[in-house]
Amino acid sequence: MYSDVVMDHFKNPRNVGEIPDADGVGEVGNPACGDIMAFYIKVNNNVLEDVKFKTFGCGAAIAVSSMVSEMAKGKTLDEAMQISNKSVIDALNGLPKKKHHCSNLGADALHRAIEDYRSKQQGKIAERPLDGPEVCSCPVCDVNDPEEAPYCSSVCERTTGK
Amino acid sequence: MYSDVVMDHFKNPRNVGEIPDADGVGEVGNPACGDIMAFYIKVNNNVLEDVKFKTFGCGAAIAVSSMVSEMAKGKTLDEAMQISNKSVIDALNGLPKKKHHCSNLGADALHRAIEDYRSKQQGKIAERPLDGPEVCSCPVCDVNDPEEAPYCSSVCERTTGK
Amino acid sequence: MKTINMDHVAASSLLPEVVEAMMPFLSEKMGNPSSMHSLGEEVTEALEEARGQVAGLINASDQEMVFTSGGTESNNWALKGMVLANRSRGNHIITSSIEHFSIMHAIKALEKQGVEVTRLPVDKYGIVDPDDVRKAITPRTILISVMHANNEVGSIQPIAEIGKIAREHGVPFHTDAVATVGVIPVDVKALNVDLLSLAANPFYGPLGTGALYVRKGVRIEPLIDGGIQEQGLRAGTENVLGIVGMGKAAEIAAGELESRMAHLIPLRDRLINEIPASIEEVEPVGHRTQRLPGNASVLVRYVEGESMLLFLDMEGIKIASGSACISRSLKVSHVMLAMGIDAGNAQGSLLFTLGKDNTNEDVDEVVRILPPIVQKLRDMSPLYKR
Amino acid sequence: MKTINMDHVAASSLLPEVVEAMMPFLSEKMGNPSSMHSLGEEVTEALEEARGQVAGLINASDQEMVFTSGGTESNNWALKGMVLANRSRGNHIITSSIEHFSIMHAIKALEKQGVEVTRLPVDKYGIVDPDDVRKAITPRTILISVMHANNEVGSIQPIAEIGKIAREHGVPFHTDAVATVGVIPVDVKALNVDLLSLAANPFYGPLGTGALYVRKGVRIEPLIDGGIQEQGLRAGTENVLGIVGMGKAAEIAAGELESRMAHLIPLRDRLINEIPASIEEVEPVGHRTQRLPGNASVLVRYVEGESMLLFLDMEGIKIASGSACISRSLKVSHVMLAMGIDAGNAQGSLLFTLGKDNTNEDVDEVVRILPPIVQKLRDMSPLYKR
Ligand SMILES: Cc1ncc(COP(=O)(O)O)c(C=O)c1O
Ligand SMILES: Cc1ncc(COP(=O)(O)O)c(C=O)c1O
Ligand code: FES
Ligand code: FES
Repeated sequence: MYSDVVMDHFKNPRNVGEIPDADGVGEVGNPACGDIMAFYIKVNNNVLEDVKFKTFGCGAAIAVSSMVSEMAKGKTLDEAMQISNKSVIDALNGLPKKKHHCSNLGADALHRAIEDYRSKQQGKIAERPLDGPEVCSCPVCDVNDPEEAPYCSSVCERTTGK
Repeated sequence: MYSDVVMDHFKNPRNVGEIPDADGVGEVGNPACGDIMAFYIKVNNNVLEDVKFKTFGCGAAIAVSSMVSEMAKGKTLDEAMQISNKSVIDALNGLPKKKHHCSNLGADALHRAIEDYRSKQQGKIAERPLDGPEVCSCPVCDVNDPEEAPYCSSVCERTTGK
Repeated sequence: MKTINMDHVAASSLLPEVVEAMMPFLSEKMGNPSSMHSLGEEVTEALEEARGQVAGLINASDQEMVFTSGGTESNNWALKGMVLANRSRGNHIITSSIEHFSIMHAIKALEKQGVEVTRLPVDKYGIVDPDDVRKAITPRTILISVMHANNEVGSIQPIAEIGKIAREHGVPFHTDAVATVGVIPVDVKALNVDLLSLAANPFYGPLGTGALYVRKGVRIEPLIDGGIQEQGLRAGTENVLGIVGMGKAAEIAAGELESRMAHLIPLRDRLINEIPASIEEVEPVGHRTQRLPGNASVLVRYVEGESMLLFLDMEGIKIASGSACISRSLKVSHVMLAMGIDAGNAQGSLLFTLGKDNTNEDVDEVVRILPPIVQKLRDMSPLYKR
Repeated sequence: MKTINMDHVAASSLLPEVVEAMMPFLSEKMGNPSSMHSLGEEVTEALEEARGQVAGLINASDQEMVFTSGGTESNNWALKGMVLANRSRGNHIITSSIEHFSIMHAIKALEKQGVEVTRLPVDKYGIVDPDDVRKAITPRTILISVMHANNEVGSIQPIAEIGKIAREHGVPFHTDAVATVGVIPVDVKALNVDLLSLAANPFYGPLGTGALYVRKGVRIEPLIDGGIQEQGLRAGTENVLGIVGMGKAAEIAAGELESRMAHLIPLRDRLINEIPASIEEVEPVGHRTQRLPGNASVLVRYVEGESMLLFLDMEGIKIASGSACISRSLKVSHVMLAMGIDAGNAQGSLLFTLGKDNTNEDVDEVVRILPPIVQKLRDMSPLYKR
């Protein structure tokens, strides 16, 4: 199911942990949906000097977190903000379609950590990172009510014609 | 599907043929339903001295005709009128349920031949033996319209609750 | 005694390569495709390979193939699933008068629920006129279903033309191609179909396995709801063994189609010519050229089909018949009636369906053995020489 | 590396005797049960033998058993067929909140068509209160469907009592017994059921084969219309291979039921006791004694199920989970939610389903291998030791 790159990052995730005196922290997800990712960053001269994460989630979620942390480390903040869903999936040599939302989560958590750092720099009280949605909306077909869209990927296409 | 007795009578049917100067003739069935049986009898002193038949029909129809002819031969007319559906089936060591109507046809054709003989004796103009029904009614569930009762035996029980 | 099977429409032996492909799934490869771990993945891969093989046979893409338990389920699903998905758009279905029972009775079930049905006539060769399809379409028509070929009389329908008309009118079009897929070239794109039913056995795959082709973009509701197997379109743990066998059989059929046809057509034509030549009052049924390569169907007057079958069976020859006694419904084949054949004559139906294994010698045998059987039964028949 | 399969709910290996019984139907015995001649008869006899074997396993008579393509089809048919046959009498169905997807989604499809549904709650052990069934019955109730046992949490329902209530009220009663037939004693008469779904794999028969028990006298419409197979109740050429295998497996299960249970229960209880003893914050799910003999279900806090499964898989241990990621619907198991389990905690579900082949050594391995995997993942988890 998973590519070798995914399995490698899952088995030996890079940069696991917390940074107690982090410059920025970002968290996304919600246990009811099965994924929570927390990113911790250290910034020096606008560059991500250190990136660490903690993740509760599936194999893809762990591999994505690890990959995002590797991709981010050493990048400038602006560069790191460019890390996208697609670039993470490509770096992992692909993910099953229904796991694509995991790659979103990883980039999102990193971006939130960067935003947290920037807000702090500007002296603002950091916005509390949002929790994930209370309802687990479908990342593929964007249906919010899981009762109405119980399957992943192509079923929605099929039965809604979308 | 068929018992050994049925197969024996099917392979080597007894008393096949017509009796040109028959004392009585009985015919039932209709080609559209797949079965026609014609019985010819010679009567001597109230006893069936000779019985012959011709049959257009399935294996069961042929075996039934043959068995009925054997059972009838040598019997008095009254005795021959007692030959029933059940006695034919028993003599054949059983028939598949959906073939039970064939055994009816055999006894009916014989009985008609006897009735034909009796009418003639009484100087009546023999009633033309009736043709079989124009619609092939189901012999098991008695539904007349084959569109409404397309299957044999247990389906009717199941879907009509009968 | 040698057995000559000329009843391939009932069942064909599996190809040795198909059996070989299935064997591992009888023993070590016993995963469930829906499970997460590696046992399941092995099987998932096998199913996906089979999907590709079946899709390849009819020029579909993999995601358009949904596995089912056979042609009958595929047909029921196509009809009932389309009606459920399109009720708001209309409730009129167009079909032909010579469909397989699995279409005919599924439509009757839908009629009981208020669906309106137009049943198109056929000509004396058993062929639908595409113009009749065009005329039958109304704004409330939600599905046209016409079979690709009828196994009982052999005739092949002008599906591509009907499909073109359906598409012009924006009406979804289904064809029951159980008799043709793996037997003659079938290309879902060339045929302009939206849905197509197939089964594995006609191309030497296992009994009780089939698929429905659902063109991308077509809206259909499941017949069997439940888990997420088959993209949620057909729930239930898959018949892995059957599907793997069907895949292999499809792959082989794709390669051998032309040579199989070249083998069958001359044998078929010999039966169609030589049986009437050796027995008086026998007529062929269906179209002479627009017909299935292995299908020879004749009517023998004054004799009933089952009795001929039983005698042939004793000589090792296995065939079928459309007679009432054989049909088990005590009714003559609706297909022959629709072609204008008299119910009495239809009782004498003999249906030869040839396969890979049949030879010229088999045909010789049939042509040698059949005439005395017919004579014996005619001598017993009250209809003969009256 | 030795493979330890503790995911028998997904798939179990065929018994060698089952494979042996199936083999002839891969080669020489390739008739179609519906054909008239002797090739067909051979197969018909095999199907009828299988029917008797399956009927024997649940104390039914042969004519009450209808073969299907599996548990999912049986469940869909029971529900949809009863609704179609009884619409004039009412349109209310009673079910539980912990049914398998094949019941749950079939009922949702029926709801879209206007059927009204009462979903009964369960207690914290996942068990329905028969009194709730009684209270839910209305004059318009046409079917009660409550599963016999749930494979995900293991709990066995008081089916005989529910059946008694249904019968008192004259309401037809269906049970999904896919998880129990061939696993624990199932007697359709003792259970007071009118309809019962079963599948072959739980008792080591082939995947994609099952049956619906339809008590004599019960009116049901077909789901799959067509020919006259299965008394006209379920059309389509039969999956002969699968059915023959299911028959043999049923025969063997009937004889081995007691010994299999005696083998499984101690292994199950070891898992349920020893996993929580070796890992902190792990709790068992479902009832302790009123449960399937081979089913151990636990929740591991702070860790998600799929990640544990992947690590176990690398060590050769195959199990399942009710976590959202595993379910492929991105939703936590509705069964656990119905039992009042928090959605977050349910993510840590581990489901061990044991079979004939499992041993005490297998349990030792699991108890040895699991704790460090959990620890590794907890160390990575933002929820652990906050
Ligand atoms: C034209 C046609 N459609 C449908 C079917 C039914 O397919 P199955 O027997 O696989 O259910 C058949 C079977 O012979 C067929 O010939
Ligand atoms: C309780 C229950 N019902 C129904 C099913 C569906 O059966 P099948 O997979 O044979 O379609 C399953 C499958 O595991 C099950 O556990
Ligand atoms: S694609 Fe996930 S529910 Fe629609
Ligand atoms: S039993 Fe023959 S149609 Fe009813």
